[in-house]
Order: sequence, then C-alpha cells, then structure tokens
Amino acid sequence: MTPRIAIQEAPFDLAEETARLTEGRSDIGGLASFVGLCRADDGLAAMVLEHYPGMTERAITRIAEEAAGRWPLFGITVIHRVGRLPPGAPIVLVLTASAHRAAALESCAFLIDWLKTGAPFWKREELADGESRWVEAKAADDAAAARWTAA
Amino acid sequence: MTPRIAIQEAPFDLAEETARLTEGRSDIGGLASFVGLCRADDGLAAMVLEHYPGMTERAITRIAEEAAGRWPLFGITVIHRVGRLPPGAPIVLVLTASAHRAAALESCAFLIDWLKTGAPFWKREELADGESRWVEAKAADDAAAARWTAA
Amino acid sequence: MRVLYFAWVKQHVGVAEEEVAPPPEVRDVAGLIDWLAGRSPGHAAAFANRKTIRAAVNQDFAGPDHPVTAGDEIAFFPPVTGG
Amino acid sequence: MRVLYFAWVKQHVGVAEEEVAPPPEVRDVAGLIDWLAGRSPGHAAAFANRKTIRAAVNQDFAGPDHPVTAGDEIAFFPPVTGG
Repeated sequence: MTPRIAIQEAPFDLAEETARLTEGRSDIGGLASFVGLCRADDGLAAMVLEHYPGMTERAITRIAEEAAGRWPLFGITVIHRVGRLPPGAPIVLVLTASAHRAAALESCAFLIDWLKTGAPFWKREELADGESRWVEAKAADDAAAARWTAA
Repeated sequence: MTPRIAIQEAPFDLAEETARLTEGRSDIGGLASFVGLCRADDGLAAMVLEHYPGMTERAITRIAEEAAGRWPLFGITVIHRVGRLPPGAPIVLVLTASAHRAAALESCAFLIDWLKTGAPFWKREELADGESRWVEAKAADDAAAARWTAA
Repeated sequence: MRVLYFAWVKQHVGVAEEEVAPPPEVRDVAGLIDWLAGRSPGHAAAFANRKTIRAAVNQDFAGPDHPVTAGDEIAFFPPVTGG
Repeated sequence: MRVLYFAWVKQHVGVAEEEVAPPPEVRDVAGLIDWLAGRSPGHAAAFANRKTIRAAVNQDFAGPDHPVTAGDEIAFFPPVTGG
C-alpha cells in the first residue's frame, strides 16, 4: 500500500479519489474521509496557504506510514491545497480505506489531527478591508494531535 | 438543519451528496464521511439487505436528532441501501458537516456505530456455492455503540 | 393486532405479517411470544431461542415486559446487522 | 549553509532564502538564530520572540540543540497552521 500524497493548487475530486482507492477490489469494508473547507469567518476574503516544498511531502509521507503501521489500511490519500483559496473552497482531503470501519475512521481522524500540527503549512487570511493576518496555531490542535501519542 | 435520510436500492453519489450539504455556504469547516462497502469474504456472491420500512426511517431520524443535539452540526446525511448488492458495492453513507473537524468526525463515527446496532436492517450472505446465511450481530458492534453512551 | 416478522424469523414463520387476536391474558411482548409459539411448528421454531429474538412495538424497540394491546403493530426479528 | 524562511519570518527577513557562512562557533539551531538575528534589523525582528519560532534541519523538525553544519538546509518558520 503506497499512500497517495499530493500538494496542489487545483481542487481535488472526492468521487475520483474514492474511486481510485476502491476500483477493482472488494476487500474494502470501510472508507472514511475528511474534507476541510475554508470558512468565511470575520470578513474573510481569501485564505492564502504557503508550504515548505519537499519537507511537506516528506512529513506527510512519514505520518501516513505511521498510520499504516498502526491500522490495517488498504489505502491512504492525503491532498492538501496551497495558494489563494476563496471562502467555501475545500483545502484538505484525507481518505482512508480498511476492511473494517474502526480502522478507517480512527486513521482518518489521526491523519487530520496530525496534519494540523506536524506538516509545514501556514495560513494567511486576507480580509475584505484589505488587511492580512497570519493564522495563529491553536493549543487545541496540539492537544488533538497529542491524544494519539498518549494512547 | 433537517437530516437527509434515505433508504434505497439505488447507489448513492458521494460527490452529489457532499455538494448538497455544502453548496452556497461558507460556514462549514469540516465534512466527514463514512462509506461502508460489501466485502467479498469467504466466497460471497451477494449481500441481501432487508429492513423494516417505516421503523428504519424513524430510528435513523431519532439518532440523527441525537447527533444534532450532541454536536453543532450544519448537515447530516444518512443513506442506506437495501436489496441485493454485489461484492464491492457501497452499502451505507454517513456524511456530517460542522464548523470544526472534531464535531464532524465524532458525529460521523457515532452515527455509523449506532446504525450497526440500532437500525432495523438485516444482512443475508449469498455464497458462490448457492448456500445462504444470515449475518450474525457482533458483540464488537454493541461495544462500539455503547462507548457513546458511556461518555 | 398486526404482527410483522423479519429475516430468519420470517423464514421460520413462513409469512411476513399476520393479523392476530390473542386472548386477553396476553398483555406484554413475552406473553405474545408464548402465545405465538403455539400457533404452528414454524412459529415454534422461530421463537425456540428467545435470547436471539428482538421486538418492536409500534416501530420502537421494546423489551419482553413492554405492554401489547389490540391495534398495536408488533415486530419480531433477530439482532440487527445493518451499517 | 542554506537558510529558508516561511510565513511571517520570511516577511520580516525580507527574503525566502539565503546562503550563509556562520563562524565555526555556531554549532546548533539556537546558535544560528543568535548569529542570524545580528545580520539586519529585519532578521532581528524575525527572531525577536524565540518562543514563536520553529526550525527544521534538512527538512525534519529540529529543536534549539540540534547541530547545524555547512551543507545543511535549515528553515525557520512560525508554528504550523495547515489542515
């Protein structure tokens, strides 16, 4: 099982990514997905995502491999968009496939929790009034990621 | 927020269902989905799903309302197929939308755990050798559903 | 009183549903099971192992002590296996 | 030694990356930060609050004690906010 990892400006297609994981096989019993979208909070005009090319892919590959070691997975897909995204736009997709639902659901939650704290992406909010500000990291995200190591 | 609940023989379209929940809004930050598929274990030729029309919709509506009371959700979709399904076919879709990822992920897991034990569906396996057998309920499924009431 | 059967309970009984008029001493789900089990060998087979039977009264899950009255819709089935 | 900057660290420093040749007494991430902070007012502003700075050495997260040597790729950035 080789995780599919992509960093791209283009949108992703959930149906296409699902088909890519399931096509031609009948051993998958559960497919879990998470899509993170750009919320239009506080007069947001656009979200601009920057990343560290090279390290990003490397960091995501490592955590995907960790997920594959912790749960019996048949497929992992992580797609993270970068660049300028309007409110409502999908930002990130995590998709996991397993024989059973618990492995798919838990690994999907693990991957998105970890992506929030362990992959080199930075978000900048462009506001309707022309101002711009960097999104600050949240303690809640660190706590969410930490619960997977406490277990 | 009115949950979308459907019991149908026809396949569902994950992309269409996702679009239905997100279209025209930009307050959704996380969208979690689970798709359960028919695995081809032990020479399975087809899975035949029976349900209790009327009670099924009623039971799923009730648990969707419970999920909406426990998590701040913008959307819930539950589609469960019935009839004869070949190996590899999608059986069930649970889709939840919220401002934040934890609410979407947790409510999605809650709904599928509960569907396994609290909605009147029965699965019969048709085997390649012509035999047929009813799937037995699993203690593990009861335990998975129970963890949501223990919390 | 309308009684519905699902899955292997239905296969044993041989019908998906039937109208029944149990005597007045049948007051709850457990009593109805006892009475139904005597109706035919198929019914007896269906209800042979009470532990594997679940019931619903008017489309809500119901335990053995749940009251049943004329006009109710009562269903018997194995533990559910959906999802 | 190649140094990369991201997000507001990059905005303060004014460049996305630079080649630097620190003196031999610069042996770890913390030492490199001290040395870089003296290169310009922009660098000083970028590194003013060390607690908000994260580092990577050769594309792995690295703490202040992590050694740095000529030929390394070293990056400085705020806590990450992806996902």
